Amino acid sequence: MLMAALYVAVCRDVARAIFCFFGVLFALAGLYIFALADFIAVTQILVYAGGVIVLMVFALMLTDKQLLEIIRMEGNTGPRLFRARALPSVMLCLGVLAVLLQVVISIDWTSLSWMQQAIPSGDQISGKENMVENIGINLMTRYLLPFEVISVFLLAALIGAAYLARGRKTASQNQHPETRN
Amino acid sequence: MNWLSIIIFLPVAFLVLILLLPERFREWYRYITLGTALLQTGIAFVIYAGFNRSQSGMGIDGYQLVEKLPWIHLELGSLGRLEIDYFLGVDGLSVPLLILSALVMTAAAISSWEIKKNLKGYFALFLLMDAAIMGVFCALDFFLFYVFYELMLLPLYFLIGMWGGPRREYAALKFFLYTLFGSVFMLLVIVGLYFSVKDPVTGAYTFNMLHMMNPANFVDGAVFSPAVVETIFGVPARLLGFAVIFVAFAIKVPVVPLHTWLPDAHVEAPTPISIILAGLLLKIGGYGILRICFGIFPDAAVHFSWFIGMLGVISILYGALNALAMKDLKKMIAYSSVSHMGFVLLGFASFTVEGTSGAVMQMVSHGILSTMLFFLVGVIYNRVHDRFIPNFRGLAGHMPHYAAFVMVAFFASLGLPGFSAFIAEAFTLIGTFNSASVNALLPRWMAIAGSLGILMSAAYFLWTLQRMFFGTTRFKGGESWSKQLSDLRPIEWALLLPMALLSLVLGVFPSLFFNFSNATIATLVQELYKTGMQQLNILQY
Amino acid sequence: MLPHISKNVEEVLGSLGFFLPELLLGALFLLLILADLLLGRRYKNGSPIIAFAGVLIITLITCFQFEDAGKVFFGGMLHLSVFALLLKILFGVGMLLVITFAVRDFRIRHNEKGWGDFFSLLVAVLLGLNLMAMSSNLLMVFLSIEMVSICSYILVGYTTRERLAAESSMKYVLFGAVCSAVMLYGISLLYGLTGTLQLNSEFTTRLAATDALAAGLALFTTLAGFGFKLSMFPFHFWVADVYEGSTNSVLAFLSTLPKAAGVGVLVQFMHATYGFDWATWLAVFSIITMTIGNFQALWQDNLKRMLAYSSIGHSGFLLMGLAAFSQTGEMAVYYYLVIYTLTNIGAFVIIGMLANILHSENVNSYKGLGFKMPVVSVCFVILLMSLIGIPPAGGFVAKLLLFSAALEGYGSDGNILFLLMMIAGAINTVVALFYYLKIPLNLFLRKNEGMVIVARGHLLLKAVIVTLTALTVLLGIFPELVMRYFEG
Amino acid sequence: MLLALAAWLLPFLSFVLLLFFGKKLPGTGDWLSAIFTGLAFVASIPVVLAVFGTAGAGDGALLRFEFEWFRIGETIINGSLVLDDLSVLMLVLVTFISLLVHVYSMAYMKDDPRYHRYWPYLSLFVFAMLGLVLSGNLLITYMCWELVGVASYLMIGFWFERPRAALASMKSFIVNRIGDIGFLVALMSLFSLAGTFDIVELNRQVGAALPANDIRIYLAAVGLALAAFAKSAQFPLHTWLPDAMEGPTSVSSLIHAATMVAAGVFLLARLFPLFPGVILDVIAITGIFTAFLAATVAIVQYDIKKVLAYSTISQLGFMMLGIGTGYYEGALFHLVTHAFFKCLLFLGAGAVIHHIHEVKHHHKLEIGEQDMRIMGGLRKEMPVTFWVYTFAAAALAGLPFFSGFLSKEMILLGAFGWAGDKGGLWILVPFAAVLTSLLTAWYIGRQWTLVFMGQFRTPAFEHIREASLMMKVPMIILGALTVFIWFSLNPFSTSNIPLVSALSGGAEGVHYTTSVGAPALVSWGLLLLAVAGLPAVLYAAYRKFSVGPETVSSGGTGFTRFLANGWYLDTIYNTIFVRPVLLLGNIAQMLDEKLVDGFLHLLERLTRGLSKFVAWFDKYIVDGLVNALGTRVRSAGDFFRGFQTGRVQQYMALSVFGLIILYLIKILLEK
Amino acid sequence: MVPLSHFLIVSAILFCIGLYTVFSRKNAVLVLIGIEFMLNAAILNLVAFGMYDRIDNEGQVFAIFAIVLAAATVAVALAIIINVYSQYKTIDPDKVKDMKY
Repeated sequence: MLMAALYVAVCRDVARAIFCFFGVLFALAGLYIFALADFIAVTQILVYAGGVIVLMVFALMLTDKQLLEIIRMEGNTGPRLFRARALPSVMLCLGVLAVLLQVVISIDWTSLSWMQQAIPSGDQISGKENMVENIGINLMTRYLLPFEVISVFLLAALIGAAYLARGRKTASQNQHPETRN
Repeated sequence: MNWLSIIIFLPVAFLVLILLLPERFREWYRYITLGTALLQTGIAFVIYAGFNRSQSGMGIDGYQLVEKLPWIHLELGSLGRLEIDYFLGVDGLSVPLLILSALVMTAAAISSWEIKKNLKGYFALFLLMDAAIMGVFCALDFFLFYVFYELMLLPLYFLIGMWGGPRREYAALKFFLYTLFGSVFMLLVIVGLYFSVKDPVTGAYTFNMLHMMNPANFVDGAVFSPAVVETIFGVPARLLGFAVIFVAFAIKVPVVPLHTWLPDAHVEAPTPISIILAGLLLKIGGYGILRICFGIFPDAAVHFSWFIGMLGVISILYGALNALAMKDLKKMIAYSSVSHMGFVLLGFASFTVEGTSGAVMQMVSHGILSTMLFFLVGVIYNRVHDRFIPNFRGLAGHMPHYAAFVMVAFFASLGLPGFSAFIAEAFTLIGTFNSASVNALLPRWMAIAGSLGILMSAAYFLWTLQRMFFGTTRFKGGESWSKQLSDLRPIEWALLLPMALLSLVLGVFPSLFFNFSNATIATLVQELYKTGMQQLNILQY
Repeated sequence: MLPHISKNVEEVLGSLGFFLPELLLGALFLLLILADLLLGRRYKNGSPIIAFAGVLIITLITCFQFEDAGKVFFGGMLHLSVFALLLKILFGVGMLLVITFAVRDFRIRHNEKGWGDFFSLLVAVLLGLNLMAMSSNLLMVFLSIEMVSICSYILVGYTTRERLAAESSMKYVLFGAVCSAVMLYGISLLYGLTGTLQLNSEFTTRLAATDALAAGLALFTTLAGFGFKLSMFPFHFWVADVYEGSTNSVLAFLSTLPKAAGVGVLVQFMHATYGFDWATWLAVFSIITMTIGNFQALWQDNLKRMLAYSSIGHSGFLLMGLAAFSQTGEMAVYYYLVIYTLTNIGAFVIIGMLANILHSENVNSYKGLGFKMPVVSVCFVILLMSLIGIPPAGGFVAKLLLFSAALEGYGSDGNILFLLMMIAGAINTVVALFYYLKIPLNLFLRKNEGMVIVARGHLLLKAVIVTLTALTVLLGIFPELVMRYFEG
Repeated sequence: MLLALAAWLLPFLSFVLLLFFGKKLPGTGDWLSAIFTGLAFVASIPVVLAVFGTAGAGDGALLRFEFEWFRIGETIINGSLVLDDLSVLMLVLVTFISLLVHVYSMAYMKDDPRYHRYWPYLSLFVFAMLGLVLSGNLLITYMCWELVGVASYLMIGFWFERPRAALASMKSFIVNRIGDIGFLVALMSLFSLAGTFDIVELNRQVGAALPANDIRIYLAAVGLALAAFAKSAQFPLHTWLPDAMEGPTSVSSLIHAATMVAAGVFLLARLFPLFPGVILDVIAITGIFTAFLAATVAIVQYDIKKVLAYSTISQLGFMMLGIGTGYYEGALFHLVTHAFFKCLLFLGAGAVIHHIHEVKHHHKLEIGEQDMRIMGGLRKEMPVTFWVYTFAAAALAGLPFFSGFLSKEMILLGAFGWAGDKGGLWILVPFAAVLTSLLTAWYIGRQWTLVFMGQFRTPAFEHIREASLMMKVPMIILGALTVFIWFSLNPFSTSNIPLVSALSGGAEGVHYTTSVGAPALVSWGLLLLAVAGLPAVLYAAYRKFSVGPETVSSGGTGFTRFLANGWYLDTIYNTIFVRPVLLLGNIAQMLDEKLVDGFLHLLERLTRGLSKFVAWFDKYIVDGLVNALGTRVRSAGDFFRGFQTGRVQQYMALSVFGLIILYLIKILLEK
Repeated sequence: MVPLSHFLIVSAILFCIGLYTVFSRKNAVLVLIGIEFMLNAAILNLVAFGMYDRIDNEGQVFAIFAIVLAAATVAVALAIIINVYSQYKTIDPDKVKDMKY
């Protein structure tokens, strides 16, 4: 999975990269299942593997094939893994990685107080029962507010996205000539 | 709403009037402004007449015409209440300066006749600044004081920048930056003070200057508390606070080496503004040093008195030497005011009644004389748009009355007995000399060095006289100049004669000033010295 | 589990009352969309009027929420503190101004795709802002921040036909997305460390219990999101470019309200993470931020960029108030925000108006304008004085209060950084003078005889400008008008 | 009492009137100021009669008149008039002489374009001088002191179109200013000593218990001495007086001969008790040195006024000697007599110059109107002038039967007595004084001869006319006053002179050395000198110069003339006296001009240069720093600006980088 | 079952890869994908921690919301990118810089 991700980071062809991206997403879904969060995994697949593709296609349709050109269009010098140009960012990322790992490893998570309470009090997902019901109830009660908010939010985002994309029609007409040649 | 509020807000009222008057009444603006200034003068003299001369004291009892309205009262949670009052009052120190301001404003209004373009803006700003200056001299609440103090900046910036000479942008910006630099840091100290002082009655933090002057009101352990030594960066906080405020005002005075804004500002500013700059702004610096720096940090004042005196001496001599070298008449006078204001500093530093009274009187007299001087420069500058000393010779033959007034002004400001400057400078020096035997703060040679300054002032003034006014008449501009250089006009007489007489009267009857401010200054000096020494012991311990 | 449910449900229902303004906002949002769809074609001014009226009403309603102040509802999702409430009112007022401005903003008004969505988005943003101010749950925090961000992206890119707008929006969205991603990571760590998303005492204690390094990392990464909104170092890089590209009305909004919201949410967050040594770090951030902002502004001749950098400097000042983590600090910050919002919106309104007239946003194009348009120019100068912090304009009192807060902080724990912060603030004030004075310099001191003004400024905008200026001065002289609400 | 006040204020009144209405008044108000001065004189007479008797009794009782001027702190500053012998003497002297000069000027200045300006100045001077004399408050004394200076400034620069006049006026004022600074320092120290400015008070307090170890006493004494030196033209501050001759001659006679220059002496006498012995000795030495130097210089001058100027300096030196030797009544007595005859000399010279001027204009001659070498033989045409001049010259020379003899003898006696008390090398001082008086005789004889004796050296002078009445009368009056009889019945003894005794009585108890110390021998010797020596010198001078100018220029071809008239005396005088003295004179003059003046100029140049440097410093360093600061700020802005490349990814990287760095710092700090 | 720290390590690495992608790729879409990686890393954390939160499922719920938000962000971002493309004919963030300073 990680290799795929890394490949995305460095591969030349954008289309392939996107493909691998999906791969990564699926792999993540698998991980979620390992993490005993099947519902999340489903959502992941639906929203990402579904939603993002849908978005892409949606955009594609709006932009009558231009997105394909966009996607095909290559960062003129395709990124290799260790390029001098990328060296600073590599260093930076490795630094960040070091920091993160150092923290993640240095802490003994299970000894955290809340986990200490959680494990004995059975507040730990065993993987036996399905969480969907519970989550649903929570969503409808405790998380009702975020749920509603996010609906408004999505609406706003969609409106906005639609608005931005919509205008392009007029724009594209006078830009066809250039794109051709 | 007593006289003080009236004298402060009168200009604002007329300012509104001017703003409302349409452009076709543009000529009226001059008269409105002049009328305002005259009214203020009248009020100032009413105040002078009604003033109780024996009343004195460090607390509220020392002030008269006190007016105190609650202004900003905030609950600052953990800090308790913040109290800012609209708090006015005058004592023997501020009334003379108030009168001076009114007079100088009148003079400036008269000399504003030379302003030709964009009258509305000019007079609006002029009146705004007028109000601010009056307010500075009356305010007893530090916040209020600061507001007025800053309020002067912007009008001055525009007055110099819009109606000034060729390098006006530079001068205006320089002036603004200098002053703001000082005052912003002063703001920090103000905040610090406000955290250190509580109103004994209400127990709230307060900006009331009088409370700040009373060491009993300081909260224990506060930053500027005199009871215990707080240090900031290893320096005792009180000394630091004093230094900061002192620098802020020293820029205004101006004290060498913080004076370089002055020549530029003076040279670029139009005549009335130079008059106000020299006549009032500098005085505000001196007033601030005495009333605020010394009043609130007497210990630091005593502690630094030697340096302050030294600065004074340096300013005196340095300014005089510069004036000697100047080719531009206006610059020469500008530097001469640096030199003269040095006496003020010296007198304050001496912590003697003679020195301080002398210094305050020096402020008044310099206010009058610099008004005359700059106006006189303006006279020839408006005639031929040139004021370079080498370009004129033998003016005395050509414009006798003008020359006569110039001589009066010059002699008066070189400390000729019979004019106000003499008494002022003499007593400043006497006080300085005395302090060696009274309180051992200043060495005697400072007084003697100061008197050298008087000698030099004679040198540069007389040399200028000899170069510009004596000898056979000859101008750079030739015939055209000698036609333009007409002698004084009535309005110029109307300004110059009273000023000269005023200076003369003050010089012959100093009691008009001294007996007036005596009680206040005497109490002030003694109190400051006493408390200063007491707190200084704590500080050094 | 069922009692559980019922409890939650009735709590939700109970909360709805307090939530009324936000609900109405949601409704207004939908209403606007419909309105735009149905009668957007015929009545061009329909949606702005509706939006204005709606926001006005809602703001008024909000003003009557004071007795609800301090309540926590939706199971701790939201916490309506006094501060939040005041912020909400500020948002309302600011939004009203923005809408009024937008109506007369050339680029918005003559946008090829109409402007219906613009106002609906503004309303949506307002909703997000309110939530930001109130949210006391990491989920809500994230949600509301994202809401504001995404709407802002769209608003910045709203004028789709302009290169700069597009570029700005792209930079904005990429930068913002990264920041939110980092923030999300931080939140996840926080969740991991404390096991709860509620910003409550439990959270505080648990966080305090954990390892300082991990907590620090989590907090820093979370800070990315707030910092992005506050345009605080090191998340300030986007500011200049985004400001330059976006239209003035958007800018008037962008430079003020999200900042305020960021402050609000940061305050909530700080309350929750009390154990962490915010003072030191915010002081450091504040010093760096204000210094960078002001020094970068020095060379700018493009007014938008100048104000962009100066707004960074102002966030530095805001951080000063936050660093002194006290009620005084909150009051100071709030007052500063009010003044800053009014002043900045006013400044951008003026810039926009002049841009409509001069078709330039460069200082040098203002030569001698002061004599052509005296009223506006004078107002501009007063606003600038407020930004510098010269009495009697409000900015002065604001700075004074901030300094007091900082000094109080110094008094409480002798942290020398507070003093440094104050000194930095003082120096920056002087530095700010350098570039702010460019404007009056060009307006009044420089002459430009050849200038001909074809168009006059629109009366509506002039009215707005004068009102704002008057307000600035008024609040400067009588700060209680605002501060009163903190008492008790 | 009120009369004294009136006498003081009348001239002021006339000053004010003339200043504003001078032009409009008929005759431009000359009569006004003259009359007012006359009234002042009249008013002063009863005052003198009143005071001179009473205070003379020696009980130190003074008529005084006080009013509170102002108060500063606790100390009250009183304005007061003090009327004791000293002040009233000066009062009457000043009013009298200025009255005469007024009258004289009305003729002398008649045809001057700025006639109307002349009178207010004159009145101002009289007012200031009287104030200086009468005031009982040292502060007021100082004020008048400076006012006098201003009056003299105005007068010297009266013809300000002449660059030399303008320069001279400036020089005089500035040199005087140096003295004023001394005075100011003295004021400070006295005030801080006694806390008062009242002269009597000061004399009593300080004089009574002289805290000898206190530096302030010395400061005060030195300051006062400096002031006196400047005002009454003592070495090294005397160089302004010769230049001051640029002013009108009438003015020179009043201000720069009779009254103002005497103010220094007066001041020292007034505050005599304040002076420690050392300072007095210094004063004495300076005095005698100046006297000698000036005399030697006077010998070689050709400008008629310059000679008189130098002689004034020299005589003032005598007075200083008198003060310094503590025998100050003598000094004052000499002051009085000198006032009369020197004033007269100037008036006479003025008359001469006046008429030569007329002639010059009449005949369009290219001659310096003050050059003695063109004169000669004027006695024929101007007999009155000649005779009064002769009287005055005799008095100056100190011939018996003339006032000058008495006063000079008194000073010399005092000097001898003083030297006798001190012993040692001090004895040189009186002998130097004697020598000086001989030289005095010599140069005045020379001048008298060159001007009036011999033949006309300029033919045009045949038809020169005698002075007008207005000029004659004052001269005659003064001439009369140069005779001994007004002062002492006995022309040869200084023992009982009412004036002197009154003076000494007036200031009894402060008088610490007496002439009693002088042995009778000395007095006889001096008398002999006066009777024999001085005439001899005069005669020699006459013989030397009556011949004519050509011999003047070539000093010593004595051998031929030795053959001509067989008397060896001339040659002996030549070889023994003239040559060395001429040489000495030249050297002295050179020293005077080059050294002292040169020093002043050097000082001036140094100051000028310093100020130039300071100005430069101010412009480039101090100001430069400020501007540099500005640029620094901008470049800093530049630095920060460098981060804004416009690349969003770089921005992101920077952000994360900054975040990480800060985090690492945090870690390090907490470790 | 899989120990918690493994998840965390994976997510950390993923996060950094995303970061690297964001910094280094010359294509806005890929930058977007990098951001998605980072988001997913965070989500993975949340989910992993959510294992210990059965009653409230805070972690998991948050994860859901995060996913949705991410999707929305992508939508908007894509729209904007397309818009940029229509103006600049490129979506290389480095080439899109008319403004600096």
